Amino acid sequence: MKKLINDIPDVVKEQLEGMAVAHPDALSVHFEPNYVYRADAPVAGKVAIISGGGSGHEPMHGGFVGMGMLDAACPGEVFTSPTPDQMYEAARAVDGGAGVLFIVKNYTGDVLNFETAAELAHADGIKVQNILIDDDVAVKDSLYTAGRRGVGTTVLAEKIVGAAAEAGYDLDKCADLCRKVNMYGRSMGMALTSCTVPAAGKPTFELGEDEMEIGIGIHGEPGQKRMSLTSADEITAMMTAEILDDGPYSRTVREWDRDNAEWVDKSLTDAPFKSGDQVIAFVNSMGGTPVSELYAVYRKLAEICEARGVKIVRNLIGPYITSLEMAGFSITLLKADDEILKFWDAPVNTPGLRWGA
Amino acid sequence: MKKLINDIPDVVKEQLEGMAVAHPDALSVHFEPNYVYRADAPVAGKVAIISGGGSGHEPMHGGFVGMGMLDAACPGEVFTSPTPDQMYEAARAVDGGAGVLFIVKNYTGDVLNFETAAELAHADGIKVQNILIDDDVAVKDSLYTAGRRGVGTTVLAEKIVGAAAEAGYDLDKCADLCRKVNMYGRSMGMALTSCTVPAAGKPTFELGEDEMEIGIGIHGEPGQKRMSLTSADEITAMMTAEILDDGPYSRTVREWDRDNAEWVDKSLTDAPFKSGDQVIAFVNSMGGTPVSELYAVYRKLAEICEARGVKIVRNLIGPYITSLEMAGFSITLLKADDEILKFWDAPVNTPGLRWGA
Amino acid sequence: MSVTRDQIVAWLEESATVLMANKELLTQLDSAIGDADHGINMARGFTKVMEKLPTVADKDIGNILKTTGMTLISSVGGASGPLYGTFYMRSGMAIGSKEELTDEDLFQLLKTGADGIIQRGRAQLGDKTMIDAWLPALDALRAALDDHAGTVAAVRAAVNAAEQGVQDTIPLQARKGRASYLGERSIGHQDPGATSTFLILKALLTTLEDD
Amino acid sequence: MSVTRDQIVAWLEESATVLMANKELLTQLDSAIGDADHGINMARGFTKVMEKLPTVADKDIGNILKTTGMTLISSVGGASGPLYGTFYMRSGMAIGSKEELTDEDLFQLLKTGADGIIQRGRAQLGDKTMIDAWLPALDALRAALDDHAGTVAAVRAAVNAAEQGVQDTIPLQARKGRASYLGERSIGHQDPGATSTFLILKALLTTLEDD
Ligand SMILES: Nc1ncnc2c1ncn2[C@@H]1O[C@H](COP(=O)(O)OP(=O)(O)O)[C@@H](O)[C@H]1O
Ligand SMILES: Nc1ncnc2c1ncn2[C@@H]1O[C@H](COP(=O)(O)OP(=O)(O)O)[C@@H](O)[C@H]1O
Ligand SMILES: [Mg+2]
Ligand SMILES: [Mg+2]
Ligand SMILES: [Mg+2]
Ligand SMILES: [Mg+2]
Repeated sequence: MKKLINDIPDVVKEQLEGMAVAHPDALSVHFEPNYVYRADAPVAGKVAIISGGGSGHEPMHGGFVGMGMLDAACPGEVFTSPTPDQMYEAARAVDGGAGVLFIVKNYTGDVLNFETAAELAHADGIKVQNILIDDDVAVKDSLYTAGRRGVGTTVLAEKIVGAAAEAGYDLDKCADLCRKVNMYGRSMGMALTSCTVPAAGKPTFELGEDEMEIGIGIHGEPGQKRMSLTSADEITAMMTAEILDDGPYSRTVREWDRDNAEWVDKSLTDAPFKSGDQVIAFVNSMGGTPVSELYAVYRKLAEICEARGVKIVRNLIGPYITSLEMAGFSITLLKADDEILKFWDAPVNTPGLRWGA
Repeated sequence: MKKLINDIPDVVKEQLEGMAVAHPDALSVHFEPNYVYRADAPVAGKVAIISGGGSGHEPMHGGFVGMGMLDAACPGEVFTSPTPDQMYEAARAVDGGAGVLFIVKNYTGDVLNFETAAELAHADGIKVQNILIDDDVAVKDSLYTAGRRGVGTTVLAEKIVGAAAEAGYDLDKCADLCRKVNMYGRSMGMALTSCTVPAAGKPTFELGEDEMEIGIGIHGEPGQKRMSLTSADEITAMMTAEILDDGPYSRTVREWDRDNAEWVDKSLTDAPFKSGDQVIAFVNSMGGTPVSELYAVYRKLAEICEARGVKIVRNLIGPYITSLEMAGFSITLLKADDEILKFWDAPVNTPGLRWGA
Repeated sequence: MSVTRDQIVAWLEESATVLMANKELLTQLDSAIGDADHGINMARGFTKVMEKLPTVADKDIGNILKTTGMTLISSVGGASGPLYGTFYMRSGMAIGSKEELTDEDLFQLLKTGADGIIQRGRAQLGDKTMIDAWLPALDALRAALDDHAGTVAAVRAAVNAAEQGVQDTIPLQARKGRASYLGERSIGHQDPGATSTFLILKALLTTLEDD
Repeated sequence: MSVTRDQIVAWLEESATVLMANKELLTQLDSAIGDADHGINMARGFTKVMEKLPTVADKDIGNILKTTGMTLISSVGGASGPLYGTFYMRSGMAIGSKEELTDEDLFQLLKTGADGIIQRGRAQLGDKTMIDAWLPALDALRAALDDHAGTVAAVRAAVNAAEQGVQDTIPLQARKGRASYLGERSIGHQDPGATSTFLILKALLTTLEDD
């Protein structure tokens, strides 16, 4: 294992310490429980946007804390979901009176811990809502399973909903927007190499010199299928097809009913992409793939979208939701209406994403 | 070799095509000869800043083309310096009448090709000047050699001088500022892994599982020494010491005398860092190292600088001047006076670096 | 016969002991169909519980159980943390300030706790989760109590049913948790969470038998 | 004896031939103390020169040489591109519109070209560069011409001196170019650029001998 780390138990803590000294203007870090929060939190009257999950996906989530995006991020151990006390304490720290939206990637551990946190926050009189991100088309069947994983769309949702909160949206409107973004976004990822969890010390899976793993998640878990390595154009075409050809997707999500203080099931079905759609295209590095290679991918993606009548109106290209040092990439397409574009273009000032400020 | 590429001869071309479709608002790409240029070039009355060098260091230089930074970038083949016709044509395309500053990394090939380009541009009546960046403290002796390589300071110089040009500095003032930035900046790099030039197909050098290479350049060339891998803190301490303990550095550079149309030697000596200095700290990934690990490095770097009385007033952390997919990092410290800070903070809007716009 | 506050404390201690003793086994089971951390998670959680226990050992049973739940929730993470945490929180709320439990109380303790897990995790029998150990155990316990079997005998019946439930997870395809991403590849492996549930029930039996 | 425009064209063609024939050798020499591309660079450059040559083969010698220089500059890159490019540009300027060269013209051609390389690259004798082939060759040529040796004999003397110069680069420590980063590790290796210079001079001799 070749990493720039010290003692393995300190890896996450020391990286958070580094963030804190590097970006005092944007954010602060609280330890025990661990959470990164906006330097100027709580922002009175603004809905607070909080996300979190296992560490190892940097800059997500901690790097997205700041004006126009997240109010707080709760990092667990590497690839392990955080505990409810982190989200609960973070909510108490950043709630500006307008309530807290938890953006939760759909993994059982994350879901359950965020749900517990929501109950604790609610008991404290904090207005709270949980919205799931489950955009990974590599996971097919969903009716009786844990469903699709939350991947690339998470980054776009944090940016867009963060801007909406900044613009004065109330909690329900933020939740509605976040739900819409999730239903409009679909992703697919692949790996050229595995990654190594520090505590494990060896790669999570082995890949041959001419093999690649298609349909991976973001925790170094094996993917949908293993194939022999081929050209950037062929890989991009295959993954883009998985996204564009993916049919309607139905699942039941659980959201919080504030009035009756109980969880209610919501059945959601989102529509496939169709010719004429406007999209934000997000080409993401899994960590070890340099941006130069992402441009070769983007070139082909743009060509295919054009041929399919899908209009790319914005893009994001780089390492934003990673799996440690894994080489590989993911493509996320997000159907973008005027509301989404307006908040995408709005100023954001975080260590990991910045424009207009 | 595991890369997201198609045919090897097309690698650079296709990556440039990807950039062009991805960032039409910021830049355009001209092929044969290859150069990336500002979408709104030429900017009348503004000094044009042009840089270039071998490809494989992305986002440098092409990703830094845009408002507040470069007017054009000339990419050679991977790790091979571009040819003078690229810089010459780029100069003709972006000169807004106020002249062109070539920012050149100190490698014989780059230096000679940019000098030829300067002569060609001068012959066309374009005001031109070449300023060298030679900041790599890993190269010791310089008096009778090609001297120090140009590395991390290049990124900072492009940002700062780009902002000065935007603010109306004339060619001589831009050149003076660039020269000062180079003399104020020092860098040191290390590698955890080698990198693979597509045309070569195999790693440029071999490193054992528990080995690292200290004092590398940015072309996958072996470094100053090979050591057994140690902790992030020890590596950071060693590299920071190399920078802070480096003595005065003297070299002779060649600059263009516009009036007499000839090259004149300039002897320059820069001073070591001292307690009380204010610096911009730049922790750079060589490509394959994720930003999370850079924060562990930054944490230690900040601690050491504080102990040495060197005050970090700004920082830049991420992959900005890379060696393909090489894992490793470099540290650059740039002594920052008010003029440098003012232009560092000024708005920049490029695919690779953006703030305030 | 009744179950005392001290026996509940002893049960939690015995649970910690067996879970740590089976840390490797649980992690290895999780590596086959999950992310190889269930043993680590349970060990981390119950180590914390052991640290906390002395501070509440003299409080009422509801308090002891709720503290255990809170400790697991704030130290385990993953899926099993909130699930087992909910088990003890809910059972603690159900028992409240009692310092001694009737057989019926003991059944309610386990039943309410397991219901909490189901409510939280929404797993059904046959989804290849810890529920596949809890439900058979509760049915067996209910039946035994209705037959006026003694406490120990009834709990033994529950433990045997749980053990069978664990075996029965092997041929199942996971429909909940991480294992569900594997689809058919999850078939043929024993569920780690069901296994830890069996161990916790076995710890209860051991405790009661000791007296 | 005089050197005709056609012989200059033949020299450039012969240069291309020998450089391509020695592509592997030059690259391998460069891999020891550089970045393993000198043979590739020279081959790329002279392939382009061969493409361009027909379009100017009927022009004056200065024009032919300048076109060669421009072609190398815009196709080679690296250090050798501008250096060899400068050689032909400068020699072309020196020769101007001539269509036939006296021995003295030939000397001036080579001398002005080499001076251009020195001006551009600022290398001195002993820096372990192509200069270590050019300077001895020019000295030998000058001496031979002063001794009224014939053109071919004088050029042969120059080639032999260049060959010796290449050998003499082996024990040197590089002070210019990429090899200089290696410091002492550059000692014991033959300089690739000096080698290509020798090959270019040898090509001239071959051409003159053929007639
Ligand atoms: N929705 C659920 N309901 C009940 N139990 C579940 C559910 N999801 C997962 N589990 C249990 O959790 C166990 C895995 O726990 P653990 O490995 O600690 O968490 P994680 O899967 O987050 O790493 C599984 O073996 C399963 O028994
Ligand atoms: N400053 C210089 N002056 C003269 N010749 C030089 C100089 N620097 C390098 N060379 C020559 O160039 C050769 C290397 O050429 P090449 O490998 O094509 O370029 P690069 O070093 O950029 O890859 C060296 O062997 C040396 O003879
Ligand atoms: Mg697990
Ligand atoms: Mg886990
Ligand atoms: Mg070379
Ligand atoms: Mg080269």
